[in-house]
Formats: sequence, C-alpha cells, structure tokens
Amino acid sequence: MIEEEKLTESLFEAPNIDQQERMVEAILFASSKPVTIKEIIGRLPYGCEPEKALKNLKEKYKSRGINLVKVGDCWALRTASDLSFLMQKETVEVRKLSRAAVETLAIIAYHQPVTRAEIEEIRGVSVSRGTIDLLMDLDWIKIGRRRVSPGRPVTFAITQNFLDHFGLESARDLPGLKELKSAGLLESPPPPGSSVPGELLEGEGEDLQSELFNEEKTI
Amino acid sequence: MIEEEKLTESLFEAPNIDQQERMVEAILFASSKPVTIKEIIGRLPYGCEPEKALKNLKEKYKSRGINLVKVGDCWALRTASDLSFLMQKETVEVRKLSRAAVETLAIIAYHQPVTRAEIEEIRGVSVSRGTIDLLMDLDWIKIGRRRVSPGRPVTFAITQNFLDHFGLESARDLPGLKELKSAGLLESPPPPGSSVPGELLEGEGEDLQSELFNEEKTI
Amino acid sequence: MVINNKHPSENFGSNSFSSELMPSDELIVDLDGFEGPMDLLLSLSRTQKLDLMKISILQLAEQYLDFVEKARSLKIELAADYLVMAAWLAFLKSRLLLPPGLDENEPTGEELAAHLAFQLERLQAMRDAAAKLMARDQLGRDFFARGNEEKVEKIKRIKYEASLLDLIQAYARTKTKDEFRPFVMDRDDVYTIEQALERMRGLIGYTIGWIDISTFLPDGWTSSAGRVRAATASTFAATLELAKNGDLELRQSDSFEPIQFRSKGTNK
Repeated sequence: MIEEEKLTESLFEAPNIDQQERMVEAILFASSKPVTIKEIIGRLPYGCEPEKALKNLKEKYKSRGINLVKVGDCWALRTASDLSFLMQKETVEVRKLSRAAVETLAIIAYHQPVTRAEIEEIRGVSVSRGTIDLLMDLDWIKIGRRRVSPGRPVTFAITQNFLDHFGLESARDLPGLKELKSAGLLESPPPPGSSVPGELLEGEGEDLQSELFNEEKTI
Repeated sequence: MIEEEKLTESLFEAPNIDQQERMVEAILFASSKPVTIKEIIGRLPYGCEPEKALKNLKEKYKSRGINLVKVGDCWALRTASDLSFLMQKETVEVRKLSRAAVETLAIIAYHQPVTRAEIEEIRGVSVSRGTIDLLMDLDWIKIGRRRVSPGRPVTFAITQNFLDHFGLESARDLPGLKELKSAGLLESPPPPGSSVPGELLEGEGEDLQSELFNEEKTI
Repeated sequence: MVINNKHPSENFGSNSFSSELMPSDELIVDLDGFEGPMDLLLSLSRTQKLDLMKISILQLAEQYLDFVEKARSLKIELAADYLVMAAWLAFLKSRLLLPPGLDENEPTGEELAAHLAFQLERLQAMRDAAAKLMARDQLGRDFFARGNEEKVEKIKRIKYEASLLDLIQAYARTKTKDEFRPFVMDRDDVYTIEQALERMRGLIGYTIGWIDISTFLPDGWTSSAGRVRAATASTFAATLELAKNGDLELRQSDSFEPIQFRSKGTNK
C-alpha cells in the first residue's frame, strides 16, 4: 500500500526542491541567453515553483566561478566578473561606440521611454538615423509605445539584452539613477516662457495617458 | 614581516585551491569546446595544478544538474544526462482540418468505397494529393479495393480509427441529409415563415427525394 | 583659449574650417569636434573652473559670443545652429543686464539663464552617466555566457481536429453547394399550375376554334412521358380554372376522348 502511495505521489507531485534545483540549474546552464521565469516553469514538470530553487541556487553560486544573475524577469548563469582576466580567449572585440552613440544610449536608458525629439533636446543636436540603427542592431534599444501627443511619436526604451550586457537586474539599477532623479536631472521641463497653464495641463494629460498605455502594453 | 611574506606569496604562489576551482569552473563554462588540461594550465595563473581542482569539481557537481565530464583528454561541463528531457520543448499545435480536407473526408465516409474521380465530381473541384495524404497520415482513410472499371482506379474508404475518432460504430451511423435538416445542422436554413400550404407539398416531395438519396448512398 | 576635440562628430560636418589654413594662433578652433552649440557651451563652461551649478551664465554667454566673434574674424563659416544660439545668447545677455520688463508673462533673464544652466547640467549628467555605464562590467568582456550553448530541441506536434459535426456539415455543404435550395423538390419534371395558367392567359386570346389540350402543351414538355403527364395535368387544371372564370369553354365528346377548349372571346 505504501509503495503504491509513493508511486502516485511521484507521478502527481512536483519533484522535491533538490531535484528542482538540479533542473533549473540544467535549464539555465544550457542556455547562453537569459531565460524567463515563464519559460523555466514551462519546461519544468508540472507543479514546480522555481522561485525557491532560483533563490537557493543564487546563494550557492555566489562564491563560485559561475554566478546566477537576474536580468529583468530572466535568469542567467554568467562567469564571475573578477575572473575576466582568464577569459582573453573568449573576449569578443566590442566595437568602440561613438560618443554620440554612447550618449544617446545613456539618455534612452535613463529617460526611457523617450522620443527622438527629447533625446535631441537633451543633446542639443539632431540624432542621426545611423546612431539609432546601430543601437537597434546591438539589440540594446527597442521601439516602445507611441507617445500620446501630437504626431504620436515613437519612443525608445532599453531591452532585456541591454540589461544582460551591462549586468543589470533592472533599469532601476542603472548607476547613479537615484541621484539623477532626486537632482531633477531626468526631467524635461519646458523652457520658461512656454509654460502657459494650458500647455502644462496638456503635458500632464499626456503623462497620465502614457501611463495608462503602459499598463495596456503589459497585458 | 609576516605581512610582507604573505604579499610575496600571493604574488608568486598559486591561488588557493578554492580559487583555482572557481577559475577552472569559469573557463569550462565559457569555453565553446571541451578544454584540454594543457589549455587549462596555460590559462590559469602560474603554479596552478588544475588536476586537483578538476577532481574536486567533479565530485561537487556529481549530484547537481550540471556535471563535469571528461571527454578524451578534455574536460567539459554538461547538463546531467538524466535531465535531458528538460532540453526538449514539446509544443502541440491544434489545427482545424481544412475545409477541403473535411469535405473530402465526408464524401469518403458517405460514399465509400469511392474513387478520386467521384470525389472530384461531388466536390466540383480537384482533390489535391496533399489532402489525401493528410487524411491517410491521420489514419482516417485507407485505400480500398480497386474499382472494376476502365483504369481500375483505387477507391478510398474510412478506417476503424475514423470510426473511433468520430465515435461511430459504423459508417451507416452517419446521419442522412434528412436527419441533418431536422436537426438544424444544415447551413442556410430556409427563411422563417415560409411554411405556406404550397411549401408543405414541396416538403413532402423532399422527403421522397432524400429517401431516394439514401438509397443511392447505400448502393 | 584652446579648443580641440579629437572625436569628430558624426552630425556636424558643415564647417568649411580647416586648421591647416590657420597660421599659428592662440585660438585653434576645430568645430568639427563639437556636437553643436550645446556641446560647445558645455566645453566653454568648464573654463570657468566652477561647479556647473554655480557657473555664470552671463559670463558663459559672453564667452560664446566672443568665440563666435573670433570665428567670424577668422572667416570661419559657422553653421546656422551656432548662429541661432549666438543670437539667443545675445538676447539673454541683454535680458540679464537690463532691468526686468513690465510684461509679467515674459520670462525674466534669470529664468532663461536658469533653464540654460539646467540644460547644461543635464547634458553633463548624461555624459557622466554614459561613462559610468560603459565602465560597468560588460558581457563578453568582463563576464561571460555559456560558451557551448545547448540547443533546446523543439518538438512540434500538429494535432488536427475535426468533429463529427464538422464532417456532417461539410457533407451537407458539398451536396447542396450549388445555389442552395434547402430540400426543394427538384422541379425538372414538374410543370406547375401557376406556370400553365400564366401561359394559357397569355395565349388564349390568340386562339381560334376548338383546340386539343394535348396539342397545346408547352415546348419541350413532350420529350418524355413524365413531362407530358405533368404538363397535361397542369394545363388541364389551368383550363378548368379559366373555365370557372368564364374565360374559356371546355368539351369532351366521350370518356377518354381528347379534351378540347376554346376561348370565349372568339365567340363574340
């Protein structure tokens, strides 16, 4: 009787946590790209809750040569960055980005979602098509939702791949983000003289709308 | 003095075994191919003896989702072989059978054994090879006996699997057109309010016809 | 003042200036190195050796105008946006020097200066952020992904679905697809009374004398016994109807003899 019960259990219950850890480990190890929680769940046997396993694994790998890192809503195994000196062989020659490209990337990352006009306002020069194309090619930026404002301009935002490349868990972890925000440097106030009450209202409405839109998008 | 000695040590002596394990781990993880001992030695700091580290790692990874394996005289990290099922992602796509396929199948079911030419005559269009192949693949139709007529064309008939799938005991259980109509299963039902006496007469004639039709079918 | 930037801008190439044309001069201007007037302003502001938040915008405006003036005296062709900025800074300068105007809706010089200071600070902040970002550990340079990716084997199974209802409906569809008539009796061999009446009404006025019904059948209805029967019956029924209305007379000399009719109108 006990035998039978055990069998039923193993058929219908999720594997134990050790086994789940092994499975999550294997799934993440096999992929060179970060894997979403959703995909992990989809590949694990029915009933697994990988969050716990991921937490345990992260702890276990903390001091090892490979680390478990969170990238947005994905997870990935990456070599510890203090060992980069061993990796000359694997290092890929990264093309040096132009100042324009680096600045544009930073503005998109810190101000996202941001329109081309806003980038140009901040940099004081026009953004060339080539710069945007290059950043798109690198899969560091993507086109976001359209702004609900006259002309419905597209916005740009950073990608999962950007987070992965720069070892960021989320856009909130961008270096110095908090300081910039509290210093008001991530805002785009209209120049004085143009801030007639009507326009201000319009701006507010837009913000509200773009927030609504954002929610829509995440559905 | 001791301090100084320690510094000298760390400069000229090999990293401790834990550190060596981390390094070997990272090298194996990042490498696109299994790595020879020689190469590992070449990439580690001077004085390392990776054999020990490899042995330790092999032991540590033994029960994990990733295993350290020796391939010839190379070493590689691999997902544990008992977890290979996680590396497959099976997706089942449910597709509706195309209109052509359903119609062809229906004709075969109602008229079996039936030749391709006869199917084409009823449908009014030619039957594609792909349709027949698909129905054969699904094991819903089979090739029946050859017709004793010029060219000796093959006929098609339905299979036991067909009957199982559609929950029929035999092809004779398929409802006739008359029943279809009374069950309201026909498309384009006659316009409502058309039951004037004249039409009633027509209805009687119809009964006669569908009976004739039924007889035809059983031939 | 030495301004020389080694990174040529990708956006600003319209300057005809080349430093080789210049005799040795304390002012070496390489405008190609600047990404527009804001960039130039930011560089100039650094010469004040002050915290960006404390720089004198008035002084900066003067520096810029001085720069533009020198460029002009050296016959350097300046791009339009540099000149627009120069004009705006000249305006700002006058605002800052003159007492505030009476119009309260007009922004004051201080407000305009504050906004420019903010823009400069923001641009500098973005540059610093960009530097910090690029200084981070990067994938493929400082940390690495799995070198030998294991492909997830994708097994796709297609399951075809069809219900008995689909099947039955498909069959009904094929059997009834031409001008769908829901179980209407096939009328090929049926000549209705309505048809006969209509035809009789049209033709009766032109008839003279007694006519055998059997010779008055419509064209094409004498080809088969069935059609003859149908047409005869309907035509006879039609004559009865017309006789009842008084449009024609009927006669039959004896049982099973031909039935004849004639138009009543011909008698008159």
